[in-house]
Amino acid sequence: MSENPENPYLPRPMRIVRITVESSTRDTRTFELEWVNPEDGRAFLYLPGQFAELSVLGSGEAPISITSSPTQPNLQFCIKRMGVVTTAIHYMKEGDTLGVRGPYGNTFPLDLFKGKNILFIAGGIGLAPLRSVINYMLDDSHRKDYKDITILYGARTPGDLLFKYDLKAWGERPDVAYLETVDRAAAGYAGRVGFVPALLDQTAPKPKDTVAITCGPPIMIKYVLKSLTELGFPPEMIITTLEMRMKCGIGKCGRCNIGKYYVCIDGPVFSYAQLQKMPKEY
Amino acid sequence: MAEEVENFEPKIVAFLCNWCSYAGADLAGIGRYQYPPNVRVIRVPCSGRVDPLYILKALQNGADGVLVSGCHPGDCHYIEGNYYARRKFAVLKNLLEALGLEEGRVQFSWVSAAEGERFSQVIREVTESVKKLGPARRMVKSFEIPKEIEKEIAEA
Amino acid sequence: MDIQSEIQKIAARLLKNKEVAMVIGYGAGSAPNRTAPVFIDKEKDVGKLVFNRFCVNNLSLYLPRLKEKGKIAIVAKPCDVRTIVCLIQEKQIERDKVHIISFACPGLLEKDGKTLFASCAECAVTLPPVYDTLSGEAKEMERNEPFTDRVADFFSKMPAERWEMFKAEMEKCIRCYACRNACPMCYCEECFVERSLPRWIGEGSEVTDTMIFHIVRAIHTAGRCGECGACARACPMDVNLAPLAKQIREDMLNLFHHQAGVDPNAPAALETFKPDDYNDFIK
Amino acid sequence: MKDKILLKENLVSFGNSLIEQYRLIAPVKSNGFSLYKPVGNASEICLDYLRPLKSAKEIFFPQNETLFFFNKKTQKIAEPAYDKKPTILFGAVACDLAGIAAQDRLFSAGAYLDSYYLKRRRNSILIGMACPEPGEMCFCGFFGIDRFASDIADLFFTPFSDKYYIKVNTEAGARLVESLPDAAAADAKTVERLRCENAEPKWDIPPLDELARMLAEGFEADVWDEIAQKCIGCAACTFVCPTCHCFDITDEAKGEIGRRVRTWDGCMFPKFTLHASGHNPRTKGGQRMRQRILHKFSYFKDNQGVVSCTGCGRCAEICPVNVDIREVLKQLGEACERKS
Repeated sequence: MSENPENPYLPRPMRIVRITVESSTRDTRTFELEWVNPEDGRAFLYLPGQFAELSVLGSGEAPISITSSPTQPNLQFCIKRMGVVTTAIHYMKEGDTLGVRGPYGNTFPLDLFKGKNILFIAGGIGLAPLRSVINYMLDDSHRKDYKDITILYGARTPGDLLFKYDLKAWGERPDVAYLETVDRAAAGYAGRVGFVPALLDQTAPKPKDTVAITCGPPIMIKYVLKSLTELGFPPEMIITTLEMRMKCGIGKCGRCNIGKYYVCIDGPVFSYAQLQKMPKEY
Repeated sequence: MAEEVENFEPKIVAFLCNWCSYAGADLAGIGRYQYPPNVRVIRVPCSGRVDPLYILKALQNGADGVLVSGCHPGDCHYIEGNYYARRKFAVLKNLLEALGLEEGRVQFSWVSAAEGERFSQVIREVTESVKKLGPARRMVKSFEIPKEIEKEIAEA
Repeated sequence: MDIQSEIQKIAARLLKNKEVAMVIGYGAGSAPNRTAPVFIDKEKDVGKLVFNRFCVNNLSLYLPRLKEKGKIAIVAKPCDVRTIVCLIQEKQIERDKVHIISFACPGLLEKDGKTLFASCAECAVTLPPVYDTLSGEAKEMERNEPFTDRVADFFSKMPAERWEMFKAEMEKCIRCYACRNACPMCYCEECFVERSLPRWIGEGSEVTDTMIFHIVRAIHTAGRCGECGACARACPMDVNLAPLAKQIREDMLNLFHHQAGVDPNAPAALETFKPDDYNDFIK
Repeated sequence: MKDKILLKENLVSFGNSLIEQYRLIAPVKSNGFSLYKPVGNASEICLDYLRPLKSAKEIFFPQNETLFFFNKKTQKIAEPAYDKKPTILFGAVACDLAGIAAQDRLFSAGAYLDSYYLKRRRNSILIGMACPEPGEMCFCGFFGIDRFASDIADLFFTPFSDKYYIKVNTEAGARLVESLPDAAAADAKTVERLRCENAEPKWDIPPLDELARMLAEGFEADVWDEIAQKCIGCAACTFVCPTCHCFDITDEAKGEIGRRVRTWDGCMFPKFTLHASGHNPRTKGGQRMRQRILHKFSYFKDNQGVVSCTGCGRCAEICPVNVDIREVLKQLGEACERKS
């Protein structure tokens, strides 16, 4: 070991190149960032499922999952305005600089996914981390590695459906089955109304050769896990990504501890089989 | 030390109630009553809105003096906000002075919307007295940033 | 009968007659000269209740969080009773949901078993202002043990010196918040020190941040502080908080003729006002 | 490496010879209790103590630490300059040394090394001191900690008669005591006898391996709510603990200039795990108590190979409501027995 190990706590500067307002309430936006120093970008190699610590000098750091796919050129983070740091980020404009360190955490088990049918079940902002792996799989270089791809997505209202440009593209693709639902309809909305687990029950996907990947609010996850189990999905074939309050991102600060696991290094991606063995502290 | 005090221009944070003292400051301007430029005015709805924390934060962030000014007793826009404030301020002021903070770092006044001249007089008095105390040190948060680092990160 | 057996007897009766759902009292500590809070809901366990001069906690801090259990009996020193009265005034608990078991208090001793706690030496109320049952005799107690009077020492100094002493005390603080959490009157769901929007003070032990914590906490307890001294006894670093409490107490008495927790019908000093209140300090 | 002897009367001059080249940290008595503090003159060192009120962890992992300074306008950051002068921790008791060993593992574990901790730690020398008598809350013997020796100390002092017996463990340590006289075989024997005579008492706590099983089984046990009932939710126990390492990172700014600081935090604070969304995975006192105990006795052991409790007894000593970790373990054992 060298006398002075590299400092893992220093953020690297990134410039905001585009801000996309995602929700009709304007509280969720996607920030597309490019590296100020290209060499930082070359060192930042990530796969779907990972997250990064975003920092605004003077406000602090927050862990945010990466919503872009590594097959895309820039990093994207979809951020809902919640606390100190996310609020500060929402005040930023295109051209402003923020700090990024990472990538942290494990990735989706892409090897497990290969050659299988893939079922995505997402609710609200839970689509953000899944979007990374969806677009990764749908990229021309990877699509052939997977069989049928089904995406079930729901949000509270039509205005809360995120990434509308992607939803449209997925809906138009012949090799993707995309179904969406909202809890409450709004004027001019002609689509499905109902909760995500209900949509899952209606769709009744076959568990054979299929991996289910889900992310969303805790209450949705609870019922989705129940439905998937009833449909016959084994716990090893249900994958989810956890959200925890994290600080350091590198397994030292003890905040995201669930049992012996640190969500920031052992997660955030876990199978339902793993979750069943963990204390219910998430 | 004496020389430092002589050239010293204190920074004074003034919390002025919207209905009386802030209007009084306005009137001072309209009436062209001169007063020293040392105050930084923060407009608050009522002197009763001024939490002791605001005063302490101002001192911690380097204010040399703090002034809170509201409506005269009986004249509060919210009927009794300044009465409650008065008890709170008495406790804060006495506590700070009991702990050894210089008397006069934190001051209070009642100035009505009609008292433009009085406002300028209060500001003159407060500025003079804080000037005499010299720069605030006791409650100021130290940042301990080494000079060379400060210089290094200041350069674009 | 001594106070301890009388407390046990009262507790047994209350639990047996189902007058209360639980008795909060002092139990044996894990080492000599210590006690620990105990929560007793069965008559057979009343033998766990102890009373001695090391009952340092103010148990009334548990009352608001246990109120859903029903009526609760509590072993309370006269000073603890003052905070119970304040909690009732502030509608955190109901008078008819608490049974106060009190006594004439001999004062608490430090862990050495010899020195009186300074707050006990200064205490003028050795009998409870309110109670349901009284163990032992109802007579004013004399406290003759030696104690260290750090308050008088503090106030004998000049302002600059006082500030240095105050700063030295604040530098000892490790911001564990034991003082706040041991205080029955610090029942806020969210304390100002933990707010993040806005963040009022830094999280660390920088001295001005620590000062603001203690000054504002003192002000928040003004007119509500029962002067039980539980905060000072809870402090692992032995930070001398007494001058703050003393100053607040004097102001309450001298400026507003108010003593916390003595009269259940009087509003807290900062919740009320008089048009002719002390005004001399205002220009 | 030969063991050495130092006469007690020469301790001050020995200490002062170190101060020239090193930052010397040792127990110092102030306000009626002792703390590990930087020492300007070795005469300040106070060895007439049980163990300092706070553990030695803050020497390498301070309660507040500036990670870097920043300028919001230029968006530039810079690490604080680092004091190159090496540190000697003198007079550390065995439980504190065990705490440092646990922290060493954590901060150098996994793919990420904690540069702040390691910079200080690697530039330090540890001098241990035998603990003459365990305090009323101490139970280091339960963990097999030897009060008269430590592997991670460079030197280890054991007082006897008018001398210190100095066990030399490392080359770095040997260089410090080169000029001192060698210890005689008889001295070694005396020290060994002292050590045997002061063997640890038996502990009324389930043995460690059994405890691990109980903890695994007892995760959902109601006993946690019982144990935590009196806990008032301060974090004094975690702050004085030699191994608790949870921290928070926050920014502080004054105008354009600011700093990012890391400060100790504690799992006993109810807001420790509160999400920005308002969700909190550990809302109950019992859950938080379980986290602290299981982290020490189960999770840390699973991840780093050692239990992260050294039996120093500080948490029990300072707890305002006498939550005694020994009793917690005992209660847990009883609860598990009741269940089975």
